[in-house]
Amino acid sequence: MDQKGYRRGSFQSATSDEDMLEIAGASMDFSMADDDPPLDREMGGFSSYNGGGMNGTSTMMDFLEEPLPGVGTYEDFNTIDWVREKSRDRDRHREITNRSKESTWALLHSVSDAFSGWLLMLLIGLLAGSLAGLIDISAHWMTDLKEGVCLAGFWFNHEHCCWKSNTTFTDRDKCPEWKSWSQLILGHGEGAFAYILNYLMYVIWALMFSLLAVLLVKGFAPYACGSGIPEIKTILSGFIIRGYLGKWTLVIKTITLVLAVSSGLSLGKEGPLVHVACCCGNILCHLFTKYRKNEAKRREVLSAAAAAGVSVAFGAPIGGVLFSLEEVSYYFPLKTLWRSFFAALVAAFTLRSINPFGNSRLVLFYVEFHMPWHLLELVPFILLGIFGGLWGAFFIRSNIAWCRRRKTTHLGKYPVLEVFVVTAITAILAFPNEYTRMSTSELISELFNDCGILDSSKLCEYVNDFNSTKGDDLPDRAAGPGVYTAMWQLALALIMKVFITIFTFGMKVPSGLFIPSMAVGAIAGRLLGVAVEQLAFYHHDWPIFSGWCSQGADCITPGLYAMVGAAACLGGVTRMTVSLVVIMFELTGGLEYIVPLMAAAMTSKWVADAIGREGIYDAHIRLNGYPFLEAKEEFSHKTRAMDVMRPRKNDPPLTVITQDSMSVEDVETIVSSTTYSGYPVVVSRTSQRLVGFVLRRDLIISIENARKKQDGIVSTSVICFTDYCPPLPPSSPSVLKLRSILDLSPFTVTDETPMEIVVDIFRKLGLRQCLVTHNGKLLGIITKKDVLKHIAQMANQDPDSILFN
Amino acid sequence: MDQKGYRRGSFQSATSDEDMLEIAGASMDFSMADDDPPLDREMGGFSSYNGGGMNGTSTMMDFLEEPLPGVGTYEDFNTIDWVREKSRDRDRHREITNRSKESTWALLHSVSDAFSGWLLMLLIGLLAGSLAGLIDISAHWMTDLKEGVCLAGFWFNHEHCCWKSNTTFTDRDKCPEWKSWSQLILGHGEGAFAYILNYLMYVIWALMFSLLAVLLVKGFAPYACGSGIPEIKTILSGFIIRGYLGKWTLVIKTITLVLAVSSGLSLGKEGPLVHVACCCGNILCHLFTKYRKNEAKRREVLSAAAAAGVSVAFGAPIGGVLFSLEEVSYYFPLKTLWRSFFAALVAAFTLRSINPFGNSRLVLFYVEFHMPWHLLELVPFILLGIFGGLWGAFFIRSNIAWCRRRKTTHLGKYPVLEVFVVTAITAILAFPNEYTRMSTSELISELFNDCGILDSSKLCEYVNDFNSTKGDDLPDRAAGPGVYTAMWQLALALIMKVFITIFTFGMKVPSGLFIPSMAVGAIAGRLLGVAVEQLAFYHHDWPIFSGWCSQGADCITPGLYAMVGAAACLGGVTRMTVSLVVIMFELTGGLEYIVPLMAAAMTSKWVADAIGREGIYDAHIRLNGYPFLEAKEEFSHKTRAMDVMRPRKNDPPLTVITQDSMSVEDVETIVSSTTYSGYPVVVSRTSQRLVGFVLRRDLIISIENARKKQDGIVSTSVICFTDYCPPLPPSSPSVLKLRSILDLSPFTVTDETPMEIVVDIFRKLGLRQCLVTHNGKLLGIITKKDVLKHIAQMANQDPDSILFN
Amino acid sequence: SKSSEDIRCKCICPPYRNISGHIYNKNVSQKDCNCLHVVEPMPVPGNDVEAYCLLCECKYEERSTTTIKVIIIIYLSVVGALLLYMAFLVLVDPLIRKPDPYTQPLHNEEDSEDTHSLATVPTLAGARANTVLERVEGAQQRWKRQVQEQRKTVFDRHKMLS
Amino acid sequence: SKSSEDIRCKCICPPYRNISGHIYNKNVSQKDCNCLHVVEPMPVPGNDVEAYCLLCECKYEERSTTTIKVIIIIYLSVVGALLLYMAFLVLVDPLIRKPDPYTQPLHNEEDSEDTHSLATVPTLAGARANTVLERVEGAQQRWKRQVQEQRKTVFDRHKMLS
Repeated sequence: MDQKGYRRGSFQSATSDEDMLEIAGASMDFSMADDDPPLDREMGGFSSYNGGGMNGTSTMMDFLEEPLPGVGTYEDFNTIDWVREKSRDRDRHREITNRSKESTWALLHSVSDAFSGWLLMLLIGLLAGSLAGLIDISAHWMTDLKEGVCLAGFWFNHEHCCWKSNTTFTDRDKCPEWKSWSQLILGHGEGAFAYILNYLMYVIWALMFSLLAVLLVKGFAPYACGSGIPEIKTILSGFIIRGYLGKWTLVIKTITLVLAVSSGLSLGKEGPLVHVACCCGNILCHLFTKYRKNEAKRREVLSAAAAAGVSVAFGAPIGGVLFSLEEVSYYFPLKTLWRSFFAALVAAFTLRSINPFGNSRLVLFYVEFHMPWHLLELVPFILLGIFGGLWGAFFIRSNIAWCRRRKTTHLGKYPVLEVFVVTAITAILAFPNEYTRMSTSELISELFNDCGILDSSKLCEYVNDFNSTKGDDLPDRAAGPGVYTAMWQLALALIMKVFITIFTFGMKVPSGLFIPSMAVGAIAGRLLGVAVEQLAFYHHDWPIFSGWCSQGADCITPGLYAMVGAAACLGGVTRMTVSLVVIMFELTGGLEYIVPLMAAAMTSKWVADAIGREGIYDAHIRLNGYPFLEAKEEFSHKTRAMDVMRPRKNDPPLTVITQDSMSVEDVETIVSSTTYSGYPVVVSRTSQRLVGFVLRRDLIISIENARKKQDGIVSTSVICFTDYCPPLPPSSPSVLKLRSILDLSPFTVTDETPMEIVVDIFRKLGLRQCLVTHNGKLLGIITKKDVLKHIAQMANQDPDSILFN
Repeated sequence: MDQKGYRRGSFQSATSDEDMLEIAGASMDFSMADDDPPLDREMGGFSSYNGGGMNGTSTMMDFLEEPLPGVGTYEDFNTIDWVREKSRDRDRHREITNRSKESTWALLHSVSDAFSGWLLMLLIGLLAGSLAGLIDISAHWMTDLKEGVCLAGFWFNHEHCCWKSNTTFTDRDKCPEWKSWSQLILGHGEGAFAYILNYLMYVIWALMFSLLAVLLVKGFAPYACGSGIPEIKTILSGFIIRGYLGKWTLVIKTITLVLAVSSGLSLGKEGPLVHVACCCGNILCHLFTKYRKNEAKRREVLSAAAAAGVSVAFGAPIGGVLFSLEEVSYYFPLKTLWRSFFAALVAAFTLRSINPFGNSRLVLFYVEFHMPWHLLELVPFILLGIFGGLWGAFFIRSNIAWCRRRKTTHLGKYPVLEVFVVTAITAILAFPNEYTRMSTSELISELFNDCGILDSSKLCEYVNDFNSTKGDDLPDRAAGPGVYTAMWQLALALIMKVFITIFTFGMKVPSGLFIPSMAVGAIAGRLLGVAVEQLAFYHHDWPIFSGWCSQGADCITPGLYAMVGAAACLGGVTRMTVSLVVIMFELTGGLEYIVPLMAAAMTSKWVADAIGREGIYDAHIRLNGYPFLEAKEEFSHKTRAMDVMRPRKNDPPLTVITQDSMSVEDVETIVSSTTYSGYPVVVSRTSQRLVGFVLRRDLIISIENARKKQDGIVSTSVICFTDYCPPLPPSSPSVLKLRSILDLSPFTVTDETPMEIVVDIFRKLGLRQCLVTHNGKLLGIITKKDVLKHIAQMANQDPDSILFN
Repeated sequence: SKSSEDIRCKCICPPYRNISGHIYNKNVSQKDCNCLHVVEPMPVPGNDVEAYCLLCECKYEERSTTTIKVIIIIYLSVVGALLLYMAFLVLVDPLIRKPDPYTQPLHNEEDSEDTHSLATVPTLAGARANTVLERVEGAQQRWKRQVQEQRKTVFDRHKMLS
Repeated sequence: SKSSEDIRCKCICPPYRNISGHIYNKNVSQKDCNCLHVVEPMPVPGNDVEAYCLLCECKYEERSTTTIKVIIIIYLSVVGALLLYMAFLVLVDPLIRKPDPYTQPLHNEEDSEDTHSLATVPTLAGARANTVLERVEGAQQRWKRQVQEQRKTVFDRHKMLS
C-alpha cells in the first residue's frame, strides 16, 4: 500500500483537495518502498476505502502481520462492523500512546491527535455557521427578487433596500429605492395590469428557480435532493452510501437549497441544513487521519455535525444536541455529547456574527414575549396537540403513499416535470393570498408575533382604544375587519399548505419539512387563538372566563397559540419530544411556556402514535428499505434465534470453511458459488465446532495476493487458519496461512436465545452478523438483514422491503 | 407464592405502607390457593425480593412452568442481570398486550399499565418538589435561628420577619421584630459582651444541629449520610443495596439535611437532594406492579428521579436531565429522557409554586444580568478554569486520602466526635468573618450579584459618582475601603473553605459538594474579577484595555467572574461538562455567557484530568470498591478474554454441572463446596460442550422445593436439564427435571476475544457473567467482578479493592 | 389574608441630591408596584419626580405565611417525634424488654417488603400475629435489626459510604 | 463605512391625539437609540413628550452591507459557473469527445479519494498521467461516472431517496 501513497502523490494529487492532503498523510509511508505495480493494478479492482487505515497503523506494527490493502474495508451500500472499527481505533490509539513515550515528536503527535477532535469540531462549527449564513442571506434576497429589485444595489433585499429611507407609518413596506417589477417595467405599481404583471413575474421567477434547482441536482449531484435526514440516520447507524456526504453534494445542496426555498415551494431549509452540516463534517474529516480512516469515529463526528446543523437552523445549540441525540444519532457516547455541544455553539456564534437578519437573531421567527397563560388554556393547547397529531399522521400516510407511487409507477420518470408542475401550482395559488405569497419563515414569524399597538399587519387590526396609554400592555380587544379578512386568508393558506406539502416533500429538490409543518401548526394555532380571544372578549362574563379574563385584561395571547400549534404539528410529523420542546424553549427564551409546549407535544405524539407508529423519517427509511435498526422501538415478540437464523429447516446446510483441510481451489469454489459476505470457519465439518469467521472480501483479496506474491501457492495448496499448521508431506505444495484475516472472536448466541436479546445485541454492539450455536456446535448465522427482515415480518410488513445488507 | 400474598395480607399488612399495597396487588392471586406453610417457612430463608414479579406473570402463564418463589431474585450487595430483567419486563408487557384483546377490563389494565410510568413521574415530581420546598424553607429558618429569633412569629426567618417593617436605607437588615440572641438576653445588641454572647450562641446552635443530625443518622438510618451520588450511580448501574432508598432513609435524610445545612458546615444540599428524590422514586415505585417487581424498570425511574432532584436543586430542569444522563445514569433509553424531563419539570413547578425564597426563583443564587463581555476577558476566564481544575484535583486527592484514613484507621471509630470537632472548628472560625458566617448559598448569591447603585453590601462600596443619573448602567468605579476589606475577608474565607471542605465531605451527615465547590470558585472568581476591574479602571490607557474599556465604561462585571469561577471549580471536582454548562445557563438565563462558561469548564476539566482521571464520585466509588463499570472510560489494553477468565492456568478446572448425569447429591456437594453464584451446564465433562447456565440460588431453591414437594426425589435422583430425559431403569429413583431454571442462552465469547470488546459487552448489555469458549468447548467464566478487577489491575490499582459482586 | 400580609412592593431609593436613601414598603398589587404609587410622600418636587424615580428600584414580592408556618411546624414536630422515639429506644425500651435473643447477622431488607425473611420475625414464625401490638412489635423488631445491620456496614466495618 | 450606512435606530411612533403615526430613522449609536434622541422634531409640546415617547418603540439594528454584497456575488458567481459548466457538458463536451467507451456499472466513489478504482481511470491504467490536463481529464471522467451512477440510483432505479 505504500506504492499507493506514492502513486497518489505522483499522478492523482491535483484532482482534488483531499488528494492533496493524502500526499501529506502518505509521505511518511515512503520509507518502506515496497513498490509492486501489478498488485496496484489488482487492488484497484476493489474499493479500497479505508485501506489506508490499516496502512497508517501497520507501519508501526509488526511488519509480517501487515494487512493487505483492501482488507478491512467496506463496499458501497453495506453496513460497517462497529466492533471492528472501534477496536481498530483503540489499536491506533494504543500505538500512539505507546509511542508517545519514546520521542518528543511522538508525544506532540499524540497530543495533536487528542486535540484533533476539538479542532475538527471548531472547523465544522465555523463552516456550518458560514454556510447557514450564506443560505439565509441568499434565500432572503432571492425570495424578494420574485417581487422586485433594489435600485440602490441589486444585492439588497427589500428590507435592506429600505434600510435608510424614511418610510411612512401607514405604508411602511414601501420605499423609493425598492421597485416592484411592475414599477420597473410599467413605471407604476397600481392597477390590474400591474397586478397581473407582478403575478406573472412571480410565477416565472418561481419556475425558474425551481427548474434551475432540479436541473442542478440532476446534473451534478442527484444525492443532494430531499431532506437528507432519513439517509443521515441510516448512515449514522453504520450504513455506507458513498458520495452522499461528498463535496459535490455539499456544493449543489447549498446552492439548490437557496433556489428551492426562494421559489416559494412549501419546503424549509432546516432538514437540508443538517445534511449540509454533515457534508461539512465528512469533508473536514479528511483533514485528520484519525477520522478519515475510521468509519466509527467518523460517525461520531457526523453526529456532532448534525447537532451543529440544527443549531444553526433554529438558533438552538442545546436543542440541536438533543435533536442529534434523540432523533438522528445511533451511537452517541458521552464524549460526543460534549463535542457536539461545542460544535453547535461555534456554529451558532459564527452565524450570529454574520447576523443574517440584522437583528442578532439566528432565526427569523424568534420571539420574546412573557405573557402569562392560564391553566384553563391548556384545553385549547391540548386541542392543538390533537390537531398536530392528526395532521402528522395524515401527512405521513399521504406523503408515503404518494412517494411510493412515485417510486413504483411511471410518475417517477419525470422528476423535472413534476417539479415544474408543483411549482407552477404553488406559485399560481400562492400569489393572490398574501399569507402564502410571503416566505413561510416570515409567515411563521408574523403568526408567532404578539400584536403590539405598533404592528401594521392585518392580523393586528383590532378595534383600538387609544385612551389607555399603558404602552405595551394592551388589553384584549375586539377584532377589526382586518383580522376577519386575515382569518379567511389564513384558513385558505392552511388548506393549501396542508395539501401542497404532501406533494412537495420528496420531490427531487432539497426540501425540509420543519418549516411547512410549523406553518400549518402556526396557522391553526393562530386561528384558534384569535377565536378564543374573541370568545373571551365578547363573553367575559361566562363562568369559565370570570376570574382570570375580566374585561380590559390581556389574557389570551394568539401568538402563543401559534407557537404551541407549530410545536404540535412538528411533533406529530417528526415525533420529536424533548428536543422539540427544548428547541421551542430556545426560540422563545422563556421557561414559562414549557408546560403548554409539552402538553401539546405530548398529546400530538400520543395521537399520532395511536394512528401510525412511525415518524416521517422512519417511514421514509422503511419506504426505501434502508437497513436501519430502530433503537427506540423494543422488539417484543417471542421468537428465538433458531427461527431467524439461516439456513432454515429445509435449506442446504450452512456453508462453512474448515480450519486446516480445504485447498485454495475448494475455497475459491465456495466463494464463487455463493454470495455471502462471510464464512464461518470450523474445526471440521463433522464436529462443526466454531473457530472463527472470515469475511469474503478479505478472503478473496488474500488468496489473490498470495497467488501473485507467495511462492508455491497453487490451487491444491491447503489453506490453514490455525496457529500451527499440520506438517504435510514434502511433495505437497506449501501451505497458505490465513490466520491473520480470521476473526477469532465472532459473536455467538445459542439457538434458544430470545430474539429480543439478539436484537438488543445487534443494536447495542452494532454487529453485522452473529453465529448461532447449539451445545457448542455451529448451527447457523443471523445477519443484520435477517434481523431487519424478521422485525418487518413480525410487524406484518413486507420483509422483502429490506434491500441492503 | 400465592400463600405469600395471603400471609402478607393476614399478619403483616399493618407494618408498612408498602405492605398495605401488596395486599391489593396480591389479592388477585387468591384464586389459586396453593397454601403450603412449610414452603413458606423455607422460602423465608431466602431474600425473595422480586419473587412476586414472577408471581404476577405466572398466573397468566402456563401453570406447570410457574417458577418457584425466590427464583430470579437477587441478594443484597449483588448485581442484577439487566438482560434477564429486561426480558422479564418484555414478557410481562407481552402478556398484558395479548390479554388486552380479550376483555375490556384487560384492555383498561393495559392502558393503565402504559400510563403508569407517566403517573409515577408526576408523583415523583410532586413529592420531590415538595420535599425540596420543605428543605429550603426549614434550612433557611434554622440558619437564621443561629443568629436570632423572630418575635412576630417564631417560624419566620430574618427576611420574612422584616417583611412588613419599614427599614432604613443604611441599616436595611435590622428591624424591630427580629431579635438577635444578645438583644433577647441582654436587651441590647451592641458591645463586646453582646458580640461574645452572639458568638457563643452561634457555636452552640451549630453544635446542636450537627450533633442532632449525626445522632439521628446513626440512630435511625446510617445510609442517610454522605452525598449519596456515588451510591446512586452504582445502584443505577445495577447494584443492589437494600434500604439505601427506603422510607427511613428518606425521612432521616430530609430531616438531617436541614440540620446539617443549618449548622453552617461547609456542605450543600444539592447532592443529598438527588438522593432524596431517588428515595421518593423508589418508594413510589411500590405503587405500581410494573416497577415494583422489575429491577431494570425501577432503575429507569430512578434515573428520572435523579433528574428531578437536580432540577429542584438548581432550578434547572434541562440541566437536571442532562446531569442524570451524563453523570448519574447507566442505562438511559430515550423513553426515559422524555419521562425524566417531565418529572424534572413537574418538580420544578411544584417547587416554584411553594416559592421558598419569595421571589419566584428556585434557587437563592439565581442571577439575571446581561452585561456584554469582551473576547480578551477569556484570558482571566481560562485562568479561573485552571484554578478550578487545580482545586478539583487537589480536593479529590486530599479528600480521598482523608476518607481512606477514616475508613482504615481508628479515626473512623468516632463519627460523632468527628462531626462535633469539625463543626466546632467551622463555627468558631466562621463567625468572625461575615462571609463565612452567612450561609454558603447566600454567599454565592452575593458574589454572583453585580453591584448596582442600591446595593448595600461591602462588596459594592465603590467610590460613587452620583452625577450621572443613568440608572442601572454604572461605569467601572474605583473601589472604596469596603471593597478592600471585603477582599481580605473573602481571601480568608477562601482559605477556610478550601481546607474545611476536605474534612467535611464524607462525614456521617448528609453532605453535598456542589455548594462548597461553587463557593470556592465564586470567591476566587470575584477576587479576580475585582482585581481586573480595578486594573482596568486605573490603567484604562494600557493598550490591552484601550478600545473596549475606556474611562467611564462599564466593561468588567465581577459577578460574571464569580459565576465562571464557580462553574470551573464545580467542573474540576465533578468533571461534569454539558450538564454543568446547561445548569449555569439555566441559572443565568442568558445564552451570551455560554462561551465563558464553556471555556472555563473545558479548561478546568482538562487540567483536572491531566492530574487525576477520576471525578470525586468515581473516586469515592473506587474507594468503597463498588462494582461500577465506568461507561465513559474506554478500556484500552491489549489483553484477551483468556487472560481474565477463571480458572487461571494453575487453578483447578471450572466447576461444571452435566446436563443429565449428575445426581441430586452430587449437585448439592458442588453447591456446598463452592461459593460461586452460578454454574455452567455442559453436555458431558469430557466434551465440555456448553448447554446453559444455572444460578446457584435458583438451584438451591429448586432442589429443596423438589425434595419437599415432589415424590421420589432422593439424594440419588438424577438431575436432568435436557428437554427429554433419558429413560432410566425402573428401579432407580425418579428424575428431577430442572430445565425451567436453566438459562439456555448464556453469553459466550471466545478465548481470543479482546478484553476491550468483552468490557464493552458487559457495559452495554449489563451482564453479570460471560462464559469463555474455545472452538466450541467451554473454557472458563468471566464475571463482572473479574472484569472490574482486571480493569483495576491494568490501571495499576489494587484489584482487591473491588469488594462486591 | 393574602392581600394584607403576603404581598409587598418594596422600593429602594438611593441618596439623591440632599435627600438620603430610603426604603419604601407598601401593600399594593403587582400592577401598582412602581415608584409613583409606592413612594409616598414624594420627597422631591414635581419636575424632579422622574429623575428620582429612575434611580429607585421597585420589587414586587409574594409569599405564603401559612406555608411557612405549616412547614416549620411539621418539621419541628417530626424532629421532636424522632427525638422522643430515640429517647424511648435508648432509655425506656431496654427496661421493659427482655435481652435480645437474635444475634445472627442478616441482610438489610428494609427496602423490600416482599422480603419476609423468616429470620427477621422469628417469634412469629409459622404462627400469625393476632393483635395489632404484636404486628407493630414485629415490624419494629425487623426495622431495628435492619438499622443495626446498616450501622454495622457503615459505621463499624466501613464497608460503604466512607 | 459602518457608522454611516450599517447602523440605524428606528423609532415607530403610533398616532397620538391629533398627530398621525410616524417612523423615525436615524444614524445614532446604540447608546443614543431612544425616543428623545431620535424623534426630531418632537411633534408634541414639552410636557407631553414623555407620554408620547412611552408609545414609541425604538429598535437599534446593525448590518454589514459588505457581507451581504460579497455573499450575493459569491452565490451568483457559483450558480453562474455551474450553469456554464453544465452548458459545456451538455453542448460542447459531446462534440469534442469521442464516444464514451466505459459502460460497465460501477460504484459511487466520489466520497473516498482513497479509492483509486482502476476501472474509473482505464485510459491511465498502469501508466502515469503526465500532463495537468490529463489529470484533470481523469478526475472529470471519474466524477462524471459517479454522477451517472448516482443518477441511476436515484432517478432511474428509485433505489434511494424517493
